[in-house]
Amino acid sequence: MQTALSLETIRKDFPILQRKVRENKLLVYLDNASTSQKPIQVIDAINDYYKNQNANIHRAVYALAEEATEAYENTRTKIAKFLNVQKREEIIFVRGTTEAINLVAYSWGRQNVNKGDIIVTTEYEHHSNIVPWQLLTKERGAKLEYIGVDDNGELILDQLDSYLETGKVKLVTFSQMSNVLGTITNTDEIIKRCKKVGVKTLIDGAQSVPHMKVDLSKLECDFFAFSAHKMLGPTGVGVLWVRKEVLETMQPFHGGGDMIREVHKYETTWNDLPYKFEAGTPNIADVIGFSAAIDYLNKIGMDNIRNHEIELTKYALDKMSKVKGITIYGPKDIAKRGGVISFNFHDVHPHDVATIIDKDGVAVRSGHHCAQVLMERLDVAATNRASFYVYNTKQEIDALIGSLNKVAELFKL
Amino acid sequence: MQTALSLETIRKDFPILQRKVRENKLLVYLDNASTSQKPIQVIDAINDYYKNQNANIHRAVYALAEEATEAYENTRTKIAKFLNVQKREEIIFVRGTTEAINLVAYSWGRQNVNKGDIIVTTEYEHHSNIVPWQLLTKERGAKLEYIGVDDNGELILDQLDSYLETGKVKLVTFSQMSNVLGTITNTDEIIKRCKKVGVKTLIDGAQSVPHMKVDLSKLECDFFAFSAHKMLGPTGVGVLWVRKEVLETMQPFHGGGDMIREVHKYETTWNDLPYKFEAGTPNIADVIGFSAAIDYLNKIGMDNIRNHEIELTKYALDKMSKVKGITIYGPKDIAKRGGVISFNFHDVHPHDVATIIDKDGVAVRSGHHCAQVLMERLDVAATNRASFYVYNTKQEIDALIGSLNKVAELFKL
Amino acid sequence: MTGDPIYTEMIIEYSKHPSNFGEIENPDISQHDSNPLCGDSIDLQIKINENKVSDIKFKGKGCSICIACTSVLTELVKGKDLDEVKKIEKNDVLGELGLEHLIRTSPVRIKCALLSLKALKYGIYSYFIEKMKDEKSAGNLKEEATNLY
Amino acid sequence: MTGDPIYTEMIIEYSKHPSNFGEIENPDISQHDSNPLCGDSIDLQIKINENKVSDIKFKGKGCSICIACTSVLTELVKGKDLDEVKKIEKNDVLGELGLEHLIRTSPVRIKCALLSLKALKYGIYSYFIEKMKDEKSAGNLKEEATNLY
Ligand SMILES: Cc1ncc(COP(=O)(O)O)c(C=O)c1O
Ligand SMILES: Cc1ncc(COP(=O)(O)O)c(C=O)c1O
Repeated sequence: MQTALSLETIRKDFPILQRKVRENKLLVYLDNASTSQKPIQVIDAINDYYKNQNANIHRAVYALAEEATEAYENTRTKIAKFLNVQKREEIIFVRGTTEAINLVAYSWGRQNVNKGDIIVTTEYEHHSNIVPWQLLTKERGAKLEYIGVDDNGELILDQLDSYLETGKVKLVTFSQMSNVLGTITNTDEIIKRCKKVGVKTLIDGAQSVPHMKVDLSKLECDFFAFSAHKMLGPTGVGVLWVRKEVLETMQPFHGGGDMIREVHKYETTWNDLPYKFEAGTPNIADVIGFSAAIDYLNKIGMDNIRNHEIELTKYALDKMSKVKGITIYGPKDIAKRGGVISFNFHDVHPHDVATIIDKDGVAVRSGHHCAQVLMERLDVAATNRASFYVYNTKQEIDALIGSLNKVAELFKL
Repeated sequence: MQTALSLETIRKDFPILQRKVRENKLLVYLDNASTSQKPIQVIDAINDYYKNQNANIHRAVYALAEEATEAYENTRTKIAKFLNVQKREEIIFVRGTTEAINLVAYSWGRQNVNKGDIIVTTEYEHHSNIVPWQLLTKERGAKLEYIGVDDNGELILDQLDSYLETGKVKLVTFSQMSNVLGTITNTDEIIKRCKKVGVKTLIDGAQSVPHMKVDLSKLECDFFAFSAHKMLGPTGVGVLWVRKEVLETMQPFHGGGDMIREVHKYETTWNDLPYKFEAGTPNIADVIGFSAAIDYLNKIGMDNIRNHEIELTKYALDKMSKVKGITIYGPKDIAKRGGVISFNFHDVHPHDVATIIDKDGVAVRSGHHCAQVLMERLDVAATNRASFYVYNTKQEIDALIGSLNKVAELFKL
Repeated sequence: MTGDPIYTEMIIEYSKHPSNFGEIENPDISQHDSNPLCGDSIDLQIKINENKVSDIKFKGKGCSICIACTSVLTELVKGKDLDEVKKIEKNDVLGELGLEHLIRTSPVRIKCALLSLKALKYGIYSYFIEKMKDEKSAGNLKEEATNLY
Repeated sequence: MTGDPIYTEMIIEYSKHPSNFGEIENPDISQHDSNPLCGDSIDLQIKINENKVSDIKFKGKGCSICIACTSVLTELVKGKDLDEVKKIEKNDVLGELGLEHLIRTSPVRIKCALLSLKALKYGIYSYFIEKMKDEKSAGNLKEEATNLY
């Protein structure tokens, strides 16, 4: 990796990579698209918070509470900077991508989507970017439409145009990177076409933000969602970013403490942004842990992370394509994909593959990856998926290949 | 404390209690109603999870994922036992009390509350048990009514009867313990009256569960909500319990991964309970941390905790009532109150009190405690509040009294 | 890879050549079930004659464990009295394939193994309930109806 | 308690005997603001004559820091030209009471101190905007209007 930190140094920061699993096998963790491992700096930050600063935020004047509030709010500022966002009040803390998208569907959606309106999503979305819109469109008498996926694993943008032409589209929502195919979406192009006709856009950044530089001042979307746990941060924290002009028009989602200005028996006024959308005691410790994750990513550099993953992915695609009986999904062009490789063995079920290679300590995901609409499109029940991150090595890919060869042998492929 | 653990041993488990604040003053933490401190066992459990088991749950077959899933699901079982709940699928993990109540308002409320219906809450509720119902009743054309608080800080139950008589009440929702007055609600009586006329009940247990034994097999409510962070657990986790017969009728709230059975483009079927209500990657690490908190509470024993707090509260009430110019709110009868004491100095603003005593390291809460409706009822802008927990001592109360005397002196009371 | 505790020759054989794979015309019981967290999906069809399983077939996509266990289950069930079918248990299926250890070693994969048993039980119980309703509306004795359970 | 960096005699005096406490009849500016996270609540009223603050009064509940700072602010503002009022800054208020250090030492209490300044600025700007609208609709020059900022 072209960075101040060597891969060796990085690996030492992740205690779990020292772990033995099953029959004394060193863990080879290749399920990063699902959740990433955490460096000691993140674990220590949470630790330190509970040992030294723990207090509820925003509402008290004593020393601990002031410290906790400052640490929490500094994270907001840090994330704004990380995404090149000018207005820190556009950053709302949520549990994760799923809650972020649901917040938009409930708060913005129910105000703006009416009978006959169309919401456009894509065939390669995660369930969290499909089901909230099914619920919303059903409630509002609106329609949900899908941009198809071509045989190379890319979106068929002509279909977007035909939806936009109806004049009824209220929102186009899509993942910046597919969690199954690894496809990097042609985000600029989609947004350009939507903006031309004044249609709002939501980007599911769950798979993109952890793996490449995202600059929200350049992307001209209206909503952006992602999860900390996929980018070295703790579980239970995520971010919803909403362009201020849009956020200002939105009704609150959850009611409760901190999101109010004045509560009276029969009427209530709302707090300033972003607090209006952060009801109740937030996940303070993990927001502070997330801060340490951002520091860690910044130290390595997002471009270096992307380059490292390109290198690993190239290496893996090359070796995997030589395994007997294997099918690999997604774009062939490395520039069009992230470090996510879905594959299948002929008629061997992915769960069997995962169980067999798990015995060697190799952890890959098998299943529908919360993308059943895409599974239907690919006409498979499930796939296996190996996905990489900053700490993965070529040796680990070699271990994967070794185990995959065993599968081919066992099933006589 | 009448327990296997001495107070001294307990205090050693809480690293933060060793901390010095401001000008080298030992921390005297008396803001437990807001959030509690965490024992090392909880901090270590989170640590250990990230160092050894971290993986996404429910969806993978490799070793780590199986371990994580088991630890997560075991916590659900442990909580069911803690509350004496027979059906573990009635336990839904959420971020906290606020999200729990909002979930009920959105999912159950929008299905069941219609024009002209009444929701009854109380004047001593936390905003999180008022604002969601304001939002709901406004949307549905329903009405929100309040059970008043008498001068002793107790609910005026006659008012409940007059609401119930209308035949229009759909839900009565109330806190089992006031977070300002410390009043323990006459829960059994309210539920009895509601059940008689078939009205559903929601209990906000945020202040009760941490401080006394709660047995959900005896309470005959329909919904019960609480937060881990107020009971030695981490921030970002809470529980919504819903009686199964009711839960089975409820539409999902958030859409996304894990809450579905099968997703197709235009229709989707839901997963079994409780997963139907847990969309997206949950706060896995903190659920596991919460498990350690429950172990810790069980080790001490909830009855011992209650007794310890009664002793502290008695001692504190006695000494505080002798401080010049002080007014103390809430029930006089110790059996009717928890370890929460709200007070004011004549016309000195609570923030001034808190800032002054903070200089001695004494942390109390000052403000409206997210209970502005109650502040209006008490005709004050804010109060100071000292609240106790397992690790507090009489010496700490002495420190509080010392600082309060300084306030009286400074303001020439 | 000799001695793999899961992927025995027998399982791999079954997964490649499942028993009773296919469809039945006019089945008395049709039961679909799926594993919500992976993608296994099974359709069981059963023909009942004089309280016996006269035929059983299944279709579906699934992992080798799921397919092998479903194969074994259909073999176990075929020709049996419904009374006996009611009594079939986890270990009857797992035992045939030497997979009892899965309950202990893999809380996740055990779901693949038992998916078809769950579908079978569900289908049978639903069938009983329908029967009960029929019998009730036909004015039959209550005892008789509850015997169906 | 001598030398308390916040609770000086002056602050306690102001909090007990605030300046310009009360109400104005027919004020030109009425501005309410509150501190959402505690319970401080302020109503400022201002009378304007020939572009000057001819009178200012306030009512409200608040902590001693809030009341003292509001008192000082009203003293500072009274009789001043709106052009000058626009220029009043945090430290003009804090300085009078020796509270500049709050910005550093207490990010929470600083909000109490500056609540009234925020209300004042908001009220003044709203007044300007209304004026601009009037002037616009009255067909006045754009430059004149923007001068109000
Ligand atoms: C009675 C009561 N209800 C609800 C809440 C809200 O809990 P949370 O902020 O954890 O959602 C609190 C705590 O602040 C409380 O004391
Ligand atoms: C593309 C995509 N969107 C959304 C999600 C959901 O994220 P979370 O489970 O953190 O809410 C994921 C991760 O599982 C994902 O990969």
